Amino acid sequence: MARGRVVVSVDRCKGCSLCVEACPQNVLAMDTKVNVKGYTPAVAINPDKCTGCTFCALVCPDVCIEVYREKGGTKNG
Amino acid sequence: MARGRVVVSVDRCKGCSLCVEACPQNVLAMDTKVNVKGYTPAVAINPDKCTGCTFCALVCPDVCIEVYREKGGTKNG
Amino acid sequence: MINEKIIVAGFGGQGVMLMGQLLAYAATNQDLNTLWFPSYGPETRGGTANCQVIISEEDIYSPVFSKCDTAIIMNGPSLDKFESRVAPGGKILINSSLVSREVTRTDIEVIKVPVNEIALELGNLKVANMVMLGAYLEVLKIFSIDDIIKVLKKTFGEGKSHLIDVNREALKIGSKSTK
Amino acid sequence: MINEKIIVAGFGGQGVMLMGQLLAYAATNQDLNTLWFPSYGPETRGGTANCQVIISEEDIYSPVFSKCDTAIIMNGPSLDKFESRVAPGGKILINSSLVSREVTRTDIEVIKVPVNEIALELGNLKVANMVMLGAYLEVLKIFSIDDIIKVLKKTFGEGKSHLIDVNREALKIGSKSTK
Amino acid sequence: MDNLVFERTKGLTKKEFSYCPGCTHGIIHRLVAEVLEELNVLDTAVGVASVGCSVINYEYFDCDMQQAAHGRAPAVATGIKRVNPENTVFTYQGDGDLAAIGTAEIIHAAHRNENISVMFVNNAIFGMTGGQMAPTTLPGQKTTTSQNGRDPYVVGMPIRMSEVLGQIPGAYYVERVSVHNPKHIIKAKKAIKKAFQNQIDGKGFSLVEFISTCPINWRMTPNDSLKWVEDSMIPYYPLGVVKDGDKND
Amino acid sequence: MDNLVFERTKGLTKKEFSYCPGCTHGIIHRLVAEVLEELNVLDTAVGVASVGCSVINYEYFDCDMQQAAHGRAPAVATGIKRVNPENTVFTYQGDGDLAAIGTAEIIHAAHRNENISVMFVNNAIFGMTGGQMAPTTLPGQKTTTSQNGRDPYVVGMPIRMSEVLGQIPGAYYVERVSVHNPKHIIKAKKAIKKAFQNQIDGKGFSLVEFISTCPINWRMTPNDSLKWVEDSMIPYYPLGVVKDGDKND
Amino acid sequence: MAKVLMKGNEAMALAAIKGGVDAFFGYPITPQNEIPEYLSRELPKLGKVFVQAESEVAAINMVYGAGGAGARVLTSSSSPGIALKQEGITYMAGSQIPGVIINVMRGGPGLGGIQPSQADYYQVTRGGGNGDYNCIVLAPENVQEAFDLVKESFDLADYYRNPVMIAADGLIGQMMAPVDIDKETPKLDLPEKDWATTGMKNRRTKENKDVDPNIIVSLSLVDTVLEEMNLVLQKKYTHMRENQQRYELINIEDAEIVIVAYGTSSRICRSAMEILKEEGIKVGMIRPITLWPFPEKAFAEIPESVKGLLTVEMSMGQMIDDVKISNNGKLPVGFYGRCGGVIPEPEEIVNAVKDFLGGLNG
Amino acid sequence: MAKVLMKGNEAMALAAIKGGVDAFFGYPITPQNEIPEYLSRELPKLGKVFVQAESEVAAINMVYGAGGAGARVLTSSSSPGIALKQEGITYMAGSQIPGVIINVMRGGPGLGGIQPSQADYYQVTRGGGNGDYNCIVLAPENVQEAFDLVKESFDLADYYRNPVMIAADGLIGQMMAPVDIDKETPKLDLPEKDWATTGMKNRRTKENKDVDPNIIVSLSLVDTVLEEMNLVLQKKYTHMRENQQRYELINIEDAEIVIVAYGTSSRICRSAMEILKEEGIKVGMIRPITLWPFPEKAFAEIPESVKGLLTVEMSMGQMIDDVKISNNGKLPVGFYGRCGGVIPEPEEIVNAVKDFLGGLNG
Ligand SMILES: Cc1ncc(C[n+]2csc(CCOP(=O)(O)OP(=O)(O)O)c2C)c(N)n1
Ligand SMILES: Cc1ncc(C[n+]2csc(CCOP(=O)(O)OP(=O)(O)O)c2C)c(N)n1
Ligand code: SF4
Ligand code: SF4
Ligand code: SF4
Ligand code: SF4
Ligand code: SF4
Ligand code: SF4
Ligand SMILES: [Mg+2]
Ligand SMILES: [Mg+2]
Repeated sequence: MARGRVVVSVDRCKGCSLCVEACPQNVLAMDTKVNVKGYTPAVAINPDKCTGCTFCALVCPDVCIEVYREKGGTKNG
Repeated sequence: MARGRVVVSVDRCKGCSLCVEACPQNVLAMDTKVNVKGYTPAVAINPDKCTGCTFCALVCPDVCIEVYREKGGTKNG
Repeated sequence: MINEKIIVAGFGGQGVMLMGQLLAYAATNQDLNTLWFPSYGPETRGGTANCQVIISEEDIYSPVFSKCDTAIIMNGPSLDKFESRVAPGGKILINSSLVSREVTRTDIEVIKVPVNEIALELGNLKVANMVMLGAYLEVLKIFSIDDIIKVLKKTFGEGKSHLIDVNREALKIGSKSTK
Repeated sequence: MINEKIIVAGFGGQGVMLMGQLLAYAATNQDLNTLWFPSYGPETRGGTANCQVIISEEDIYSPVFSKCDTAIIMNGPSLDKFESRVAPGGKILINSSLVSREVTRTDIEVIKVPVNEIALELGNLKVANMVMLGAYLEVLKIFSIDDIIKVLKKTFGEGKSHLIDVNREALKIGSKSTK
Repeated sequence: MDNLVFERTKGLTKKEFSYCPGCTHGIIHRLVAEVLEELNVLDTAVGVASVGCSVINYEYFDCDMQQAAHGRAPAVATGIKRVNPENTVFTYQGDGDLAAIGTAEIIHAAHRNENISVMFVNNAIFGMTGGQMAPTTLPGQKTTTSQNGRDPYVVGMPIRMSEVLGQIPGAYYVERVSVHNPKHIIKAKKAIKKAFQNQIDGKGFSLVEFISTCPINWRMTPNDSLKWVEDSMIPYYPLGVVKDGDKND
Repeated sequence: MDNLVFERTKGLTKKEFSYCPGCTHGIIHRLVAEVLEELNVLDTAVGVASVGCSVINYEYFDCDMQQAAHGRAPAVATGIKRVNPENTVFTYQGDGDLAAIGTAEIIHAAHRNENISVMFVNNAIFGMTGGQMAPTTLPGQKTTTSQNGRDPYVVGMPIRMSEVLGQIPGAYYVERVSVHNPKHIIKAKKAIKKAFQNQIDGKGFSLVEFISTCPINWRMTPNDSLKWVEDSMIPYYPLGVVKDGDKND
Repeated sequence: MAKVLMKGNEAMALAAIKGGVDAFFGYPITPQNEIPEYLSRELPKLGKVFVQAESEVAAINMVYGAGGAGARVLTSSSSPGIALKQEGITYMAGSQIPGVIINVMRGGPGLGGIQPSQADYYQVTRGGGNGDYNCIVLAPENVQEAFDLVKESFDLADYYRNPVMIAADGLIGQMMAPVDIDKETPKLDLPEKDWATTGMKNRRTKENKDVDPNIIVSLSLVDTVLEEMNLVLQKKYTHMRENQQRYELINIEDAEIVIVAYGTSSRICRSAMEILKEEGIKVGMIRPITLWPFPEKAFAEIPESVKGLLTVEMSMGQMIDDVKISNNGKLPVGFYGRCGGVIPEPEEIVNAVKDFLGGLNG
Repeated sequence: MAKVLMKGNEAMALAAIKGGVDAFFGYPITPQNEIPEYLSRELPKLGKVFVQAESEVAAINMVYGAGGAGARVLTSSSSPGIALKQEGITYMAGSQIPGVIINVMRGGPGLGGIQPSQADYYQVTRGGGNGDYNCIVLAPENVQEAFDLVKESFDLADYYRNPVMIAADGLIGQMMAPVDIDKETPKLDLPEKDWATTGMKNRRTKENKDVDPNIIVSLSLVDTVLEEMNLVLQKKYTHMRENQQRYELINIEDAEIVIVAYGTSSRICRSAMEILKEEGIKVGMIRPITLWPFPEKAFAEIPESVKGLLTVEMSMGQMIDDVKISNNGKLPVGFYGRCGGVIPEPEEIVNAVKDFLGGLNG
């Protein structure tokens, strides 16, 4: 069972895939569909594995990831 | 008997007295008469003591001192 | 008499600038008067990009025009922006792979080409613009596919000469797609 | 009616600027119109310096003038430069301690004052300008020595108040020297 | 129920960034905005946007902003801070802006020990104008004005501005950080916080240099860009504190 | 019969200097001119006069000269040297010129490793304009724009340009010298010679900083000025080689 | 109140203080150095800001920052220094930042010399910066007027949110004359500077907690938005043109010739006019006080008697453009000028008038 | 020879090479970056100099140095960058240094935008620098003319020992059009550059061993000497005014209205004229090619049929000053302009002409 959860703001995403690379749990991948801006956004393909470590959010240059965690932690890294 | 000799270009002199202070032999002093520019120029009051060491010429900002020496030496310090 | 004003518009990465340039190069090769003018500036990155091309047998004066003869629309936002700029009786070519809504105007001819799908079939999404250009060649009827290939060879140089074949293929399929 | 144009000129260190300013201050104190204008710039250092003063009961327009009523000449080069600038019938005051040549013009009044010698007698070469100013006061006949002293006190401030006496002395001797 | 542990800072407006995909300008923006929020200075902050890709960041930071002429942000910030010392004033400048045309202004803001915080984003290129060589461009790096790679024989070796500024007595705090992975991003934020805290404490000129990416003009993918930061940029631009007045006391 | 052992160098024209009595600009002029003569480059030399008291030194050096806008002499020299590399190109700049308005130009001439020789005359003041504070003015030093003495709390501590330039990879040789007595004058000349020899040898950017006097604006006698150089200037501006590419090889 | 003998530069510096200046940023240059020198001494005593910048470029950008932050700001320089400020001035105009810029003009071009000149007329009235913008340009004729105009200029700048330039010259800056330093100058009703970047907390009220940031900017990447921004500026400029033309008409009734001259030139022309009057030649003068907006209105007041306009400048002819535009072909326009720092003498003007008149009659 | 499709910026860069440029010094700015980019690649191949300067200020001073050393030198920039070059340009003019400065104009004021504009007319024709000086300003209408004028400009600069400016705009810079790159342009008989600072040995001959140094300078501290230097410049400017006015007259015979427009504006006006012709409205055009010297002579050729002049600019009205001066009150002068980077469409001009005509007739 996942200890964390990420919410990607799909239409803000520019498909840079920095979050995909940064995620230690391989939770994320790039979608195949394009968003309103014409980019293929990040999507959680393995949501169960998410630990809520916030790495993806830390590296996202477009601030389009929100992270939730079961127990509270330091906010924004 | 002097081993050196200085020639001050009186009308170029601005009377700053740097040469007077720099001369180790107290050869030079400031004149009491003014030159064409209104300055009191440097004058050799003890020409006999001059060693031709060129210190006065080295410090003169207006390049108005020529130095002669009995035997040749390094030119311009 | 040839006197064609074209707008090409799409996302930054779709190669719309190149499409316009290829037309201008081809026109130059045939001693036609031509003029290519890009939207330039930071908006091009990420956002939308467009260029305007004029091809004419006469002297070209104003480099800008309020109405074009043909608009080549590679994505949704570009349709919103340029639909109204097509002269009555003009044509609009639409990348139906990415443009979901319909053209609302009824006084212009609409040509839909699913260029992304076609390009994917060709195994290279990057040639989507060539598919569309092929379609436009068919509409414009001034330049042949070989005219464009000739220009492409020059543009690509040695380095990318291996890409010529897939581009030719894309142009061909595109030109057939309008039928 | 008062309407006096003065040129004061000499070496950089002779205090010619101050001479002119003292006159302008004195004029201001008496609600006369006045104007002081210096030669400015690098030439002042080392080289010659001069200033122009206008004192008038009427409005002063042009700050520059081709001919002055009086020239106060503190050194040789200044005589060369300004002799021709004195209006016919005007006056020229000359520091005969430093100016060796004679004034060539015959249409102006020449007043010679050996100001350096007088100042040296007073034990302070720096007041040579005050000796000359004293002489000029006698010529101008608008300001008294006290008028100038009043201004000097303000200019010097606390720091240099001990110098007032020797300056007064210089002004006095100067004013007598023209007789 | 799970808690929101990472959310968009109030220091940023809702506006989407105009940066290219994967450009780390965005990360740096977020960090600065978070610090402004956390230090509770959004209400007193006045930012100075410079000329470069970040030119319109006055639309992103949720505080008062001025847009400065190319290179002159430190002078503009000087003007703001001197007349309203109670404001928290910062500049956000690229390497073209700070290390080329704005060299004199940054050096003299440091020289006068202006009590401001400078965010210096070094991506070794003129991003906005389409990828020309910058004074910070690495040897061999290809740009539109060094198409065969920067040739140190012709144009010298790149300038390390933090080290240069370290020689200015008036510079209180200078640190170089990077944002190429989460660990360094956290470090970078600490440096930013320190640069702002110094200002609040009246300590004077503080500058954080960020090694940043320009995937578009480097002609690399965003992830390759981060790798290039690690492999090529950091070896030439060593990370760490160049100068810290706290440690010289 | 005695020999002439010290005579006016052919590197100088006959024109009298316009400097104030005792101003050491004159000594530095003579040294530069002697070096030009001794290295036999008067015929290929192109000097760049800057804006400051030495602005009209194009009348004093007996070689081709250009007069540059305030602070821009290094850029002007760059232009000259790049198009005619066979010329021996030097600038002569004051501290207001080089360390204030011309900061960017000197730093980037060094950055590009321009093969020129820079004569930098630091007298801790804006001489020509009547003695305003310079970035090099010492703490407590009274000037017309720091009438109670320079207050480091308000305007920072003075900048040491040679040390700053020492941080630029492209700077090949940087040395600070003084001309306050015969011994140092002789040393200074050696430094000048080295700066020009480097250029002739194609080694690149060389700069000699001279601690110089401004008796007029310091409000001191010429001799007291020399003493002040020794007592106050040199302790803050240490003499010696800051950087020498020959020793880093 | 008794007058005080002051140098023009010092009078302008004092006027700035009386005009409520909060901060000065500048860089030394002859012949205006007494302004920063005076203010470096006096402003700190008043708790105000004096910063000697590293260059004119930095100085004008400090003015931009401080002006944008709501302060009353002054900078001063002379000709080549003003050339360096051009980018900053166009930024100020584009971002609507008030501020006062004094130019104590000297001979040009290039480094030129340090003697008085009026050869920066183009530079100050046509803007040397890019784009469509204008500064109000005030040209004092003497030390008193320099004092008055500088004092008033801060209100004008704030009123219009626009830079105001003072076009003085080395003569006005360097000469001493008695000045009434308590003279009242016109005051304007000024709005709050609610646009200034002083931090959002200063604009937060109990009623309105949700405030937007203030942004000082001259940029828009969207051409139509930038055009809108320009039209806002143009509206101000039109208001200035209609309301701020200032000039003095001197003896123009039944004049044969009207001289057009400003600043130091007009003073010298006044002396020439006295000489000409004695010789029975009727000469009047239009003296522009605002160089921008140029006092076109004055030209409507020229009487029938006038046969020609003689423009006199301490330059090779720059204001003459505006004279020609204002005159619009009605009368012959002549020119007399000196340059490079040479100050014409009244006698030269007398001769120039006679020559011009001769040419018209002959 | 077949034409080559080129971007305007690249065509100007190539033209510089064909014009014999020895060195380029510049600093990036949109929309002219293709010029330095092209030259950074091509000049080194030819053994020539390309230096990217640290700023526009540095770039123009490098131009000063290299031009003074006898080289053919180019710099290019866009509006705010040109503002920064003003001091350097007045130095070049004052010291009589040849050089070519391309301004690819964009919207202003301040940072403005990057879209095409003509709002730097004042900046380029009135000089934003100090003092009395002028640059020849050439305004191409299309890519071919941009190529031709840039190529020729190096000769002009050398002939007059004066800076020459090219006033292009973002549209000319960014668009592609076919260019005849082998076109011959006028050549001038050029004197030796015996004034250049190339070292004294280059001027020493067997006959003349005792040569004086060459000095490049705009300074004189003696006002009368500086005036002399100015008069030398003025003589050149008079020569330019007499010999270098360039313009094109289009359909002015029996026109009712004459448009005055240059560069991109004039191209758009040509399209408008075609539309108007079809509607039976007779419109001609004066197209200035030199903005300085402004082609006053063209206005003498306006036929009786003309009722008014309509100035069209991509600015809020700057060239209109020169139109008014040249027209000298003879005809009503109207204006139509867009700004901030907005390019007017032919239809707008058509309407503007009709409105103007209506106003004249009504
Ligand atoms: C005076 C002036 N010169 C040049 C420019 C053009 N310009 C805009 S951004 C830029 C460089 C930006 O590079 P950098 O500061 O490194 O920022 P980046 O885009 O890389 O983040 C330049 C030269 C300008 N706007 N103004
Ligand atoms: C653009 C510009 N700004 C200012 C000046 C005025 N100015 C002339 S010399 C000088 C300073 C000179 O100081 P420095 O370089 O230290 O030389 P010094 O006179 O002390 O030898 C200044 C500011 C100028 N001529 N041009
Ligand atoms: S929070 Fe951590 S584990 Fe979850 S998706 Fe993001 S990086 Fe992966
Ligand atoms: S890092 Fe952000 S912008 Fe990039 S792909 Fe992930 S969610 Fe999208
Ligand atoms: S040469 Fe030496 S000893 Fe002779 S006067 Fe000069 S300093 Fe004195
Ligand atoms: S050092 Fe030179 S200028 Fe000074 S007093 Fe001696 S001789 Fe005269
Ligand atoms: S051009 Fe480079 S620096 Fe600019 S937004 Fe794109 S990636 Fe970032
Ligand atoms: S002002 Fe100072 S630096 Fe200038 S010449 Fe005089 S003493 Fe020398
Ligand atoms: Mg960058
Ligand atoms: Mg100095």
